[in-house]
Amino acid sequence: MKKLINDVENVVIDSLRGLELAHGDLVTVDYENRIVLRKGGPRAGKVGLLSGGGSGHEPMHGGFVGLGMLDAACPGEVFTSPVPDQMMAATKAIDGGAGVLHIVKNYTGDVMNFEMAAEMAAAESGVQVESVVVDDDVAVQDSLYTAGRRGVGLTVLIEKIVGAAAEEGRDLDTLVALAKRVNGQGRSMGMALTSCTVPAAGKPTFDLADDEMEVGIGIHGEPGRERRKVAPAKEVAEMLVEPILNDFDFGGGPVIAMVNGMGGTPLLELFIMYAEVHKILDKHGITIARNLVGNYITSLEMAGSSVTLLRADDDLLKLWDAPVLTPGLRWGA
Amino acid sequence: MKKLINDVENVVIDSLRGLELAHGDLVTVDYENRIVLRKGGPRAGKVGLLSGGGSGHEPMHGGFVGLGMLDAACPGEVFTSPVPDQMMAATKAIDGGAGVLHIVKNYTGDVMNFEMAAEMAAAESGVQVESVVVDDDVAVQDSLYTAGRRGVGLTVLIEKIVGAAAEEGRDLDTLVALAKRVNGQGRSMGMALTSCTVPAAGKPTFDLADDEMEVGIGIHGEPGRERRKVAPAKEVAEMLVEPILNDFDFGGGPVIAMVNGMGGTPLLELFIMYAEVHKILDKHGITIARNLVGNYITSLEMAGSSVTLLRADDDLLKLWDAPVLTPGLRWGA
Amino acid sequence: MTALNPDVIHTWLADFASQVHENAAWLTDLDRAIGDADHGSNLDRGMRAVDALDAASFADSAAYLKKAGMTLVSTVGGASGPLYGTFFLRVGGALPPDGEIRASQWGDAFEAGLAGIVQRGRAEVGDKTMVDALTPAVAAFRGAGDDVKAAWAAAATASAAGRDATVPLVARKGRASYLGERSAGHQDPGASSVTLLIESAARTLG
Amino acid sequence: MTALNPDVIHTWLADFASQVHENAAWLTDLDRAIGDADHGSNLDRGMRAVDALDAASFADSAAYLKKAGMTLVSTVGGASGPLYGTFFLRVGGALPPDGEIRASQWGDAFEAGLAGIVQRGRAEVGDKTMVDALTPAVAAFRGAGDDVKAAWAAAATASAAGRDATVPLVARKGRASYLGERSAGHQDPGASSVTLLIESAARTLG
Ligand SMILES: Nc1ncnc2c1ncn2[C@@H]1O[C@H](COP(=O)(O)OP(=O)(O)O)[C@@H](O)[C@H]1O
Ligand SMILES: Nc1ncnc2c1ncn2[C@@H]1O[C@H](COP(=O)(O)OP(=O)(O)O)[C@@H](O)[C@H]1O
Ligand SMILES: [Mg+2]
Ligand SMILES: [Mg+2]
Ligand SMILES: [Mg+2]
Ligand SMILES: [Mg+2]
Repeated sequence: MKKLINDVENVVIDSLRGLELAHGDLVTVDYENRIVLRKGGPRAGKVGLLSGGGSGHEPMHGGFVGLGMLDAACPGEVFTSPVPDQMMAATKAIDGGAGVLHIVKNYTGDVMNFEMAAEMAAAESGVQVESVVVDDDVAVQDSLYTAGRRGVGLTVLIEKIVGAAAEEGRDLDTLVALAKRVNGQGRSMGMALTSCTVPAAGKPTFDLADDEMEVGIGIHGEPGRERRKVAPAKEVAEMLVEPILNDFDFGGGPVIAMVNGMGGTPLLELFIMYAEVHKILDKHGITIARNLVGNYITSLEMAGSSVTLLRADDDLLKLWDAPVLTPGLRWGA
Repeated sequence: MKKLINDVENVVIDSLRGLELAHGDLVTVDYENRIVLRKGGPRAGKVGLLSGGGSGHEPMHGGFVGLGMLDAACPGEVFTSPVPDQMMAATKAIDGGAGVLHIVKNYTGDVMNFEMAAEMAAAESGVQVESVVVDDDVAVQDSLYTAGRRGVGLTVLIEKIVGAAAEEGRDLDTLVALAKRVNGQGRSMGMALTSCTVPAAGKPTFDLADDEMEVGIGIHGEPGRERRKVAPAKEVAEMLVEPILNDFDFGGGPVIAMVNGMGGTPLLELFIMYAEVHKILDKHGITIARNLVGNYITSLEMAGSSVTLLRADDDLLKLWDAPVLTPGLRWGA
Repeated sequence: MTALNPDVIHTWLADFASQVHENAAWLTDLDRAIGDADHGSNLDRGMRAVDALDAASFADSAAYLKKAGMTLVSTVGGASGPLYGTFFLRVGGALPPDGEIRASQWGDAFEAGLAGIVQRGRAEVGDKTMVDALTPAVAAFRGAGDDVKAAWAAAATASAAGRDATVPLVARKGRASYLGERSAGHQDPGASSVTLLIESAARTLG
Repeated sequence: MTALNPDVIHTWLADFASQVHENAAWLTDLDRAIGDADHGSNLDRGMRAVDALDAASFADSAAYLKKAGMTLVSTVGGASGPLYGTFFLRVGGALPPDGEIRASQWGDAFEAGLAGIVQRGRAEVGDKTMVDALTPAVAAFRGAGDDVKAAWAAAATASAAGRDATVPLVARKGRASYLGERSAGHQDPGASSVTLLIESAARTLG
């Protein structure tokens, strides 16, 4: 295992230290509770937005703390959901009297830990807490009898959009409805060319031959739904976009589209993927109104890419365009 | 070789297509001449800023075209400097009557091709062209008898700072002097944990054992000055920062610091590196006034990192803080 | 009848902690195949924290086990943190006061622990989770009669069998469910660690 | 005396183009060791463009070679583009009018080409560049007397020797110079392709 780290035990803390040193104008890190907080404390009357999850997905979530996005993020160990204590501390820290919304990716661990935190926060502090679970990954068959779909790329878009709405002063119920609406009309799918190595595990999570890729992966280095032979970007884009379009009717767009890198794929390739995604959507009569191309929700150093599409409308586009000022996403401010 | 590409012949063009589709509000691509142009044509009375070099370093340079930075970029084949025809076409396209400044990284190929372009542009079109060569890499011994130091990370900072000065309306001579001044007081050094694969070559440029790294690399997948055993981030940071400090007297700061990823190293690790760089500079009494942490000048999918330090002053900081609106760098706008 | 007191609980937890530590790489390897390669390090982190608790500081076994549960909740994260945490919280809550303890009382307590896991995780037997190893263990313990030692031995055997039975299953809960059919042919990491827990109990609580 | 006309030039360039194409992977491999793994693909791209030029469209050999030079400048990039481009531009500029051509006139033209490379790249013999293969080739050609065929053969032998002599050198110019001592022990890619050029000349211009 080759990584620019000091030791496997302190990867998360060492990285948070760098985040705070680099972006001390935007965020502070509470090392005791292990939370990343928006600089300047809770905003009176503004709903506090909290997300969190395992580390290894940077810039998500700590990089999305700041104006127009999250008020706090709870980073867990690498690929391990954070613990309720972190979420409780963060919930209390960011409550400005208007309640706190937890944005939770749909993983058993994340859901259970956030559930426990919400129970505890309600019991202990009286803060009004609501949760929204993101489950946008079409690679996973949804069913009542399973853990359901994973929360992946759409999380970034939800944090941006709901963050803008919170900044506008919309109330907790409105934000819950908005987050659910966005979750309902967005879908993602991802693939990997290589595995990644969890620092504490010390070796790659899976092995892929030189001519193989995993299709239908999540963001934790899990193997995907299917192993296939590597293919040109054009075909890979189809493997990602078609299942998304089959799963949800985007009805001619406009959409917000994200072509996301898994951490080890360079921008050169992500732009090639974006051009292919654009071409496919064009063919389907779907217009891309806004886009993100880059590493936004990653799996350590995994090479690969995911596509997220969100059906947009004027309200969503307005919220998308609203100023955002975070370490990982920045415009209009 | 595993890459998200269609075929090795069209990597650069396919990627430019994606860049333009994703950032059509900021840039246009002239496919015939293969240049990336700032949207809206030349600004009357503003010095045009042009850079270029081999592709594979994204977001540099095409991602730095836009307000407050470059007016055009000439992307060559992967790791191959562009040809004079591209530079000539770009030079003519961005001249607003105040001349054009070429920002050239010090590689034999880049320098010779830009030289030919400047000769041709002066002869053919009468555009006033000046060039500044960036050579900030302390891994390379400078000498009259060699090709000299490579231009690496400092290029990003020069493009930002000189771009802001051009936007302010400073004239060509002033910009040349500014660019030279910045080049004189900035230094870089880089390392790699893995090699990268040039698409047309199809296999990694060098092989590294699982416990080895290359120290003193450039940005073209060249092997470095030295092969060493892998080491903790703390020690790697020292290997990069100490040679920089030994080479130039930063006299107690403030500095602008960049911790750059080579393309395959995740943000998680870059922040760990940044924390270590910060610690070392602290020990030397050098304050970091501004910073960049991320993938700004890359070597395809290479894992590794480079450090760039630039001695700053009020003028440089003001130019640094000025609005920039490009696909790859964005603030204040 | 056996004794229930913080020292006994300590012996159990310490034995389990050392089992987890020794088997951490193996558990993580199992999780690498159908999960995210962290079950061993997750549980090891948690059990080291539990092991660092001072047995002498607790008023009784119930308080000790509840604290162990809270410690796991606070240090493990992931799916196994809340599940293991809830298990110990519920076992602690369901045990009789310290002193002599009958097999049926242990059975009640473990049944409460299992119920807590099922309530949190909503998994059924056959979903390829830790429930597949814990459910038969509790049933075997219940069916083994009054001899605590024999009951634990039966529970350990049943747990191992339940664990082994996860191999051919297609996962319906947890991360392995994302793999669909590809999850078949692999042993569930959580069922594997639960078997270590029951085996520790058999060694120390009998 | 041999003939100089666009057809002869075409034979030479076509031969060189096919040599470069066949040896592209090898040249890139040499560049992988001490450069950036592109010399073969760079030159191949350029020579394919040159090969696509229509020999019949040029008024004379000089125009053809100049166009070949410009084509290389416009398609190759990197260090070898301007260097090879300048070489052909200068050779074209220094050749006598089409018709019979003497060995000394070929010598003048190649010397002009070499001078162009040195002027652009400022490399000296011993810097571990293409100059190390071209300089001895031109000198051997000059020293070989009036028999054009024999002169080309001498040039090819000298070029190959110059190329081989780059192996132990520590590079002082080009990308390999960044490697310092580590550049020793590797053959220079540019010197290798120049030897292909001279060998092509020996096959086609003699
Ligand atoms: N819903 C559930 N109910 C019971 N056990 C579960 C459930 N989901 C997962 N598990 C157990 O958790 C184990 C994985 O734990 P761990 O790897 O620590 O967490 P994570 O899956 O969050 O990485 C699985 O092997 C499985 O036994
Ligand atoms: N200054 C120079 N003078 C002469 N030849 C040079 C010089 N610099 C480099 N070369 C030649 O160019 C070759 C490399 O060409 P190429 O790989 O195509 O370009 P680049 O180095 O830009 O990738 C070297 O092997 C060397 O022979
Ligand atoms: Mg996990
Ligand atoms: Mg090159
Ligand atoms: Mg796991
Ligand atoms: Mg080269």
